[in-house]
Amino acid sequence: MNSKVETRDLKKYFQTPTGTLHAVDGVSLKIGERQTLGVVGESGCGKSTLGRLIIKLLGNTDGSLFFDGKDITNIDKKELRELRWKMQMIFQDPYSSVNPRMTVSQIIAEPLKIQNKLTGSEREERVEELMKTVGLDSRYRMTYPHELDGGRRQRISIARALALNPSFIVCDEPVSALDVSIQAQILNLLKDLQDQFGMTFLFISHNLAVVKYISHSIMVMYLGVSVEQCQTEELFGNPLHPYTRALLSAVPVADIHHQKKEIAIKGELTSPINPPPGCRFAPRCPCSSERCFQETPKQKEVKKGHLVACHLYE
Amino acid sequence: MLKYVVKRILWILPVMIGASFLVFALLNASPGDPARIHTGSDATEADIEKFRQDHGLDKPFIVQYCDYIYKVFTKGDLGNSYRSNTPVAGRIAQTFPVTLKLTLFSMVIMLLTGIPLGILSALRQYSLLDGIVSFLGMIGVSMPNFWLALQLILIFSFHLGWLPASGSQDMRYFILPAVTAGIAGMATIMRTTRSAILEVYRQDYIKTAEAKGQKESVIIWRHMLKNASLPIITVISASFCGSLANSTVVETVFSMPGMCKLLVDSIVSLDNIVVMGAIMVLAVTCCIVNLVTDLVFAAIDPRIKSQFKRRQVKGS
Amino acid sequence: MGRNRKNSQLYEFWKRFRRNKLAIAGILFILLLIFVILFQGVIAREGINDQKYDDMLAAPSMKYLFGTDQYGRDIFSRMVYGTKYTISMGLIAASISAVIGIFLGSVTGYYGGKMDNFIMRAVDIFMTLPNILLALVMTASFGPGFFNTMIAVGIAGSPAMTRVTRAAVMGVRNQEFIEAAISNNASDMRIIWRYVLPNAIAPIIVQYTMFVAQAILIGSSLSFLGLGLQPPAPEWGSMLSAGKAYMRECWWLTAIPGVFIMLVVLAINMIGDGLRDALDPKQKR
Amino acid sequence: MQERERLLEIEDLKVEYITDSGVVHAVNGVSFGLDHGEIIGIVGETGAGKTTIALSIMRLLQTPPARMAGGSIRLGGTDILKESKKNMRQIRGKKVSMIFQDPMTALNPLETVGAQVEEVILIHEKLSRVDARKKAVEILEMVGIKGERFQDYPSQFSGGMKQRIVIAIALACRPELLIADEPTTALDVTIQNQVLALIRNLKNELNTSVILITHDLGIVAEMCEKVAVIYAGEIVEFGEIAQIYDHTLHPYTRGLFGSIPNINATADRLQPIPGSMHDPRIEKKGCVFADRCAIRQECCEKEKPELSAAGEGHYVRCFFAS
Repeated sequence: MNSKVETRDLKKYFQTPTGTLHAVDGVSLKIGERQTLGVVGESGCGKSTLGRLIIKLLGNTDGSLFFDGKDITNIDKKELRELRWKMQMIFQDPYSSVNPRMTVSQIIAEPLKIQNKLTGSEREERVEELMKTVGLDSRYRMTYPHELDGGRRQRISIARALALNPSFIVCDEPVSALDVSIQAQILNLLKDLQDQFGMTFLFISHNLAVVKYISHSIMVMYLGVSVEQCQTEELFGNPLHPYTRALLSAVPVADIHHQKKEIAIKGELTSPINPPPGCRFAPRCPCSSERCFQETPKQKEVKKGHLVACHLYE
Repeated sequence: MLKYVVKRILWILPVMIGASFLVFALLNASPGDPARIHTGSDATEADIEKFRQDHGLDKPFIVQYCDYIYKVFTKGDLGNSYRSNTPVAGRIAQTFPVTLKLTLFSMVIMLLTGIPLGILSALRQYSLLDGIVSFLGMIGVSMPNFWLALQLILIFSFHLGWLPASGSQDMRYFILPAVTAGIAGMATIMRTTRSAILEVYRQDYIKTAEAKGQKESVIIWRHMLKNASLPIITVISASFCGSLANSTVVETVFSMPGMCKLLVDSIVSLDNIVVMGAIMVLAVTCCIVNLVTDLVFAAIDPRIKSQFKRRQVKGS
Repeated sequence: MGRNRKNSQLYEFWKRFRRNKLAIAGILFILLLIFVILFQGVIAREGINDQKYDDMLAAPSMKYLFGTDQYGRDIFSRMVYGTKYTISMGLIAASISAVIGIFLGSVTGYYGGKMDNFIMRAVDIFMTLPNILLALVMTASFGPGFFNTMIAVGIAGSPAMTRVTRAAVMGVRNQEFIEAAISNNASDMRIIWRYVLPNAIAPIIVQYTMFVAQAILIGSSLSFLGLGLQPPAPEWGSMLSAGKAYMRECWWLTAIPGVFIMLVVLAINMIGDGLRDALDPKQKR
Repeated sequence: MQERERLLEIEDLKVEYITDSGVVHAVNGVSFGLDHGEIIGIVGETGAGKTTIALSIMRLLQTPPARMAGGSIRLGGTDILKESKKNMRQIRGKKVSMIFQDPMTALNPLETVGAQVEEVILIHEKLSRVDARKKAVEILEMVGIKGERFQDYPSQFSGGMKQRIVIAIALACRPELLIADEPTTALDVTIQNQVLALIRNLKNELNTSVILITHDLGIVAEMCEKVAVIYAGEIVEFGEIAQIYDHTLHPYTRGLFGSIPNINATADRLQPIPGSMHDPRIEKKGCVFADRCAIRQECCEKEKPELSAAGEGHYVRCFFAS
């Protein structure tokens, strides 16, 4: 399978007054054409930064990045312009992801306007078509976003991202600010769009159930590092990394017959600023040994297509 | 914490250098040659040249500035007045206490009236009292202080004869000027106190305190005022500097022999070296007030303290 | 339909603003003064320098609505002609501060980095001196006069404007729609102009309005100190200053210009308060 | 129903908010009860009126804009809507406590956490400062905060730790009823798990009754014995947890279950509820859920269904649910 997007040892460090923050610390991943890679992790694990690195909203500190097989780590401004028509992002907060001073049709038309390939009336037509695609009634064309609810705003955001027929979209927690009934509508919409237009998704979320529903394969992140990566069924059927296991056991399930496997992990996220060597998860891990605190585990393929970064599997 | 204090104190230095350079450059750029203005119309070229040499005006601008700063730091010498040829430092030493006394006095008035009125009107939001106090506050910030000064003189000195209209002999002479200089600051402090308390009132931790079953009076004193004090302190320090600046007008109207009157007189008589000295003293004073504010802030707010204490949150 | 909708945001704003009776009163008063400026020749009964030695220091009466001064000049007429100085002092000085402040503030707030650091340190330095002192020094440098005062007051107000703009811009800059615009290849100018400023404009408008009021106060203080517009121009501050020698006997010489300065400033402050409440519904209680 | 005195009995509670754009009927005739030691979940989406119910029980609603439009809340036999302010202060923190949604803002940033726990003890118990402090340390350790951190400020704690401190404050005086308003929404999954376990353990240890407000059906399944499903200010379904989860009746509740992806089953396709919640400013004649309902009939638009029994202790507000 061809990979649409690939990163190799991607890193992003931020300088803060108290030290270097390792937001993304050596992530390698591949996303196949027309596939969805789900990225799960808790707040502060670097998943949003990763998404922004991949569509080049942020520059990476180290490592390399490929899109359609082409190295895009260091490209010039002109190439970046061309590249940006092909990849888009859908954001988390439906309240801040659309400009409150523009009407719905202005927001959706904005990418078309900047690209400047269509005439005014063609643009109008395209906007109409996009609104239909995402399920927004055309009577909202001249409305301002603040008059609409979260679900409809998120549809605006999706329509804007679709405007230029991108082949790759990063979805950064697109449903986590929405109520469950609306959340399901948006998830179904994203699935349908993928079937219809054959797009590739990077789907970032903290919600395991949501990621399971929408992704073909999943990457679990902890403090800037990918700890486990594999196909969706494999991850839920056979989780290997202690963090993944703990995460899975912690999710409350809306089923009273569900038997909870209690794998409590102690403590809280340690600081990503100047992290000590060794496994990031070691201080909270129920199975950590001396070695985990000294040597950083490398991500290895322990089974076909199942990558884990843990000393337990060597 | 100590690191913060030291850092904050050291910050004064570049600010003062920058401010002094700015003012020095501005005054230097003013039209008119001080040597010609202050030597009189019948001065010879030789007189003018001598004046220039006496005051160091024959040197290039940047050298003049460095000389000035050098003398300030080594000898506390602020140069000699162009007009009277007396040392500027001496005249400022004479006049500054009057200005400081006036400002401190007006501070006391501001705080004693502004804060209680602000609290009162916040707690009785939308009441008649709140309406009246708010409107008076609005008038307070809108009143030209020179006009207020004249009206106060008219009423309390001329008509009632209770208080003197000019001079600075004893405390009684300071009452009207202090009220005048403080009125705008008082109104600002009052308005800020009111809105700060109303802001804190909406916070979740006030709900927490209510959910504990705490008495309203305790919630106000213990939880609300302390949190509201942060914006209020900022405004107090701004009001101090504002009242210092207002002294220019107030001392002129009340003919008080203070430094701000000296400043205004010197501007009118183009005695730029005195202007420079007086402005610098005012700038230093404001700088110190801002410093004290920041330190008080750090002492009250543990969030600032912990920024410098611990590198990261401890696990428990 | 497009027009209607565009106006609906303005209409929402107006609905909130309208409820503030004081602000409406303020606007009416300022409109009245603008009317006076436009028709000053018709409204004023006499010229600004018509001296009448028979009617020196006359008290207000039907003949001289606001009385006369020591030279027998009609104060009402002088007040009418002086209105333009006061209003333009406020508007022009505040506009100068807005042009400088909005430019510096949006550039520093949007780009951040070293330049931001440098400009903001410079602003800190400017802000150590209260703005009336800054204006005073600049007047000393530029020399007295109406235009110089206006420029001095405007520059003195620009650091505060820079800070307000910067804070507002930084608040908008972190919103996700800015990232969306970047990923759609919008140019920096387009982002600042179409995305950042429209969303940051509320506090800037409020600061502008409040500074109009302040500029009038500072300008008239400078005139009062003899550093602004020079007599015999009928500037309200200098009229008041000239009248103070007679204030014991002739209250109208100082009271009338003083009351009018206060009313103008009060009106503008009330408009500013109303704008703040109407532009920022979150702050409204 | 039972004859025995219940801990809490809410009868036909109605709360309105008076806003610029009209009267919002936030809570519209809600009734339910709670026994000693029971834990009940209130489930609903944003704007359903969950928090308003909680704040009404605490009598902490800002009036205005809120207005108690009717009904009663009986706590241990007395109607607390009729209590004086002074009596209410003795009830809050002592008999009823509350945990708020956002631990980041629920603590006073300028006071040490120890002092904030101590405060509630000093209000309700006649203890000396020293004893109160001793007790505060004990309670902090009970929720998993080391006693040596007594003098630390809230800014020095993480979100999960802060929520533990909030829980410590709420439980310091061993209240009979604890209201937890979305106590873990702001927290990460693993931390959520810790906090929920803490609430469950303390509830058993202190025999406190709990009202757990949440939008997460998973949390309810884990924590609660009874559930009230609330939509647009009305209870649409109420019952034992087994009844609600295994014999779901109301179309809204079914819609909720259809909307959440299940982590155990391989998902086919989610069955979301179409549309969004109707504008609460407009009073509806018929069923509040009618315009989103898949099984609606003509009468749903005209007549309001009553909450009626569909089984032992299982109530549903729908004409056609069976």
